[in-house]
Amino acid sequence: MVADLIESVAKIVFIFSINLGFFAPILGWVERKQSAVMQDRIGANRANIGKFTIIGLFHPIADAVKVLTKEDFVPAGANKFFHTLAPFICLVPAIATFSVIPFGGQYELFGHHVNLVIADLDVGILFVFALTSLATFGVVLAGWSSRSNWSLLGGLRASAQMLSYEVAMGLAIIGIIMVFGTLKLSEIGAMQENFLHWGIFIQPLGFILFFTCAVAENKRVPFDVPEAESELVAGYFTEYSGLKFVMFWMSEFLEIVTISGILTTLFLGAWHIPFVTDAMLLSFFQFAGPNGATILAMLVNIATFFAKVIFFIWLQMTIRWTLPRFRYDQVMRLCWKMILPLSLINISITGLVLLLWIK
Amino acid sequence: MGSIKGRLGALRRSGQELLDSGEAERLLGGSVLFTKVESVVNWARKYSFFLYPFVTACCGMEFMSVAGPKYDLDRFGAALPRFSPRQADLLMVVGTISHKQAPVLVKVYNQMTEPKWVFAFGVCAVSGGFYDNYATVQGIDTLIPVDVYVPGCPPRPEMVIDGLMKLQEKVAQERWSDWPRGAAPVTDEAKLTEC
Amino acid sequence: MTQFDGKGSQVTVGVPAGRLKPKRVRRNLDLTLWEKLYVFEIIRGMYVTTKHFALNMLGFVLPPRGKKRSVFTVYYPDEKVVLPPAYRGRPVLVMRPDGTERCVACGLCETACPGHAISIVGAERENGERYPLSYVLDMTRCVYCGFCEEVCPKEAIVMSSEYQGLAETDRSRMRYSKEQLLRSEESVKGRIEYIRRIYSKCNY
Amino acid sequence: MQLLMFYLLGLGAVVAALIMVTNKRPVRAAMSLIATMSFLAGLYVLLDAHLIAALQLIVYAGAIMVLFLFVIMLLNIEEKEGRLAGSALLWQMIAIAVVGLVFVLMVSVVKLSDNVVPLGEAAALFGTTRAVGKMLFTEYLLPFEIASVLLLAAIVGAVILAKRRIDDSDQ
Repeated sequence: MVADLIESVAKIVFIFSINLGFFAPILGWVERKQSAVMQDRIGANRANIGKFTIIGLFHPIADAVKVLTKEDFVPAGANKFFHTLAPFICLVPAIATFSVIPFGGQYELFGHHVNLVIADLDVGILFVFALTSLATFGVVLAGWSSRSNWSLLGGLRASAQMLSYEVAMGLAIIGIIMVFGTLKLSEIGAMQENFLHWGIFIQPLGFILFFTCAVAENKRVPFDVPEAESELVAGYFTEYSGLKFVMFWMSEFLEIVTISGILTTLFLGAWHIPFVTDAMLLSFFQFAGPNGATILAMLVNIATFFAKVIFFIWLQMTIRWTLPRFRYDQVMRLCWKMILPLSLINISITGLVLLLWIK
Repeated sequence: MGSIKGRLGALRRSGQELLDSGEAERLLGGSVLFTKVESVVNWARKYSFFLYPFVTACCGMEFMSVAGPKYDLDRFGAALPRFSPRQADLLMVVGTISHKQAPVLVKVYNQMTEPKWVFAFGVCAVSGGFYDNYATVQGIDTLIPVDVYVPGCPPRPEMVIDGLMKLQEKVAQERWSDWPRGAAPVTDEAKLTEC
Repeated sequence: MTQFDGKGSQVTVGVPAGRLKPKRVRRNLDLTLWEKLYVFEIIRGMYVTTKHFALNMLGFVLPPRGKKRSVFTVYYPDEKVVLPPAYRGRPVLVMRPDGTERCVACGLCETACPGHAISIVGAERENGERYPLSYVLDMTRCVYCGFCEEVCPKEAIVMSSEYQGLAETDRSRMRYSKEQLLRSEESVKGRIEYIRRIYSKCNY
Repeated sequence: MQLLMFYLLGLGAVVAALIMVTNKRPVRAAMSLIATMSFLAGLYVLLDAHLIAALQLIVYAGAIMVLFLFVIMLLNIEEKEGRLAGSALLWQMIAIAVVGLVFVLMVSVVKLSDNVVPLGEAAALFGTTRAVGKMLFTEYLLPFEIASVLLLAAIVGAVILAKRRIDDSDQ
């Protein structure tokens, strides 16, 4: 009982600290610096403490402190309650979603069963969808409560886009769920121990469709029509300033991490290293004794998982700084006329293959 | 209940008065902790300008050049254009401001949240330049308080960076009592358009 | 495109003009089937940006031999670009070796200035030579057009290559007096030679 | 612990529902309805029905309520005075009483038939995706398919309603 409690508290603290303490602040820096490197620039590097600048890592700190001391603004005639509530509604699902994503396998440690996921829900992936659908409300409310035309238009665009892409996203992963026969993310992860059984090889089309939908769901470039600067000032958070504005931003960054986590779990072999099975890892670390070997294997698995997550973050950032923005009708057409039929075709083909060959 | 709300309001008003009159500055200014916090905040502010590019004319090209890879304004932490004035810190007035445009500029300035700074980019924004005529505002400092003037037609990227560093020095020496700055001194729209 | 680094040596940046090949432009705006698939074209675009990313990362970590870095950003306050003499920087007054100005307060530059930035008050020395009692250049109005230099009969006002320290936090400090404008003949020699050459060539 | 959670969630659901019914501002009412849905999802989780809880959030709170909000915002419904007053209130009360009575009847009927609470092997699987899926596609296949036909009819109807009529009188 006590061990269980310690285990879950440790897991929660770990995920929270790595998400809120590492990814959320560092991604702002990554986005700037990566854009700089891709555009042959230097990027932020002059904020210093004494003589140290450590490649611009002080800039996110400066941004954070400045934002905290910025005036908190609520427009006249706005609904103050909902205006304040909206960023929280956006942020909470972004933080909570990571709780169902397994960041490691299952281990026997000191006679205690350790499962490296905060909540190993039977409906895992559906829980993710449920929370992302709640995040829509944050956007809609932000748009509505600001009492500004730009905000309202941005909110409407965002909600329509998020609703549409949620449908397509759900259909895009049905193929992989059919193959693995479970919704539990930890089981899906465990089934990809063999390199050739990784989701990306089984469901390449599903991977592309899901990735596209996930980026669109997060409203990132090239699907950032809800916050399109050239059309809608800043979209649904036009009237937000200071900390509340940054909360929208942080939820966006955390969703990048979450999407990367889901992609890793479903398609890129979760915590497994290619061609290395769990038994091989354990036998490799045999010198450290049974418990030591387990701990080392666990650490290697966690590191592998986060390396893959970081790869996907990098990929999303590259997409963000490569592609131009779609027009709004193109976004909708892509969803309903391309991704939806393609995912239906994917489902039927997967079903046929499962029925005729694998059975 | 009403009385509590009224009392809270009175308390807030008196606090505001204390801040406005500079009394709080006198009371707290001497304390070491306060100045430390102030300097930390100023340090953060000077390396984190979110720009609002109010680009109206040819200087915009030079603005792009200074924001582009060769001179890279991002090195100073000032490369994040926010097109919503609520989120911007630094209003970059880039180009000629005609009298027709003056109310828009003032409105954008008033919409910005505190703390806010203004950067006059190029001679047209600084003084009207050689548009010494009835249609052009003779320097945006007739409308809104300006922090840094960068001359040039258009200014070289180095001049802009010079100006930004001047602004950073200025921000580093600011006190709490400098804020809030409030609305622009000229708010009467009829007055803005007639002259 | 050439660029001058801080030490005055010349570094070539970008593709030399001879090696540039004109790109064939497809006028047909309809997408081909390949482009309609999006995915492959997106991958092609990502390849370009990733190439830049990878090469620049390599340039940061392992700079190529003989070069400082592959990124051509100018670290401005630490590193300055040396400008060619054709560049028109801040106008300066040329000083004779004896410390007096060449200017004879004829007022031609004042007339030619499109921004009315120059205002001169002339006076006469004992030997009958005219000189500007005050020569005020309003830098808030100067547009660096070079008309003053062009019109000056005495080569007394030239466009220097100075561009630093012109930004001010106070507009009143941007009215430059004669003392602030005076520069020795030596420091603007390049520019004077240049204007002689170019103006004679262009038959002014 | 579970009991406490149940009371908290139940209280939240009831309060949110009351706010939803009594509030005259449409957006607030819609938001309280969303809160009610979320509390209900929590109650489902307490009952070990994770699938139902997730579906409740996705379908009701996520999709349908966003559409509600959409309509409210697009139409920009004004905050009007209550339309029901006087004798209408009586009818409301009567309606509530009748519905409540029917509900109580239903519950007692279901309670009397013993087989609602799963026993033995079924209890371990209760609420899992597998169990629900199996039930849906074996025992309740016909209602499931009929429901899908109903949805199809609704979709066709929506398309027909939304489609622009192209006839001579339109030009």
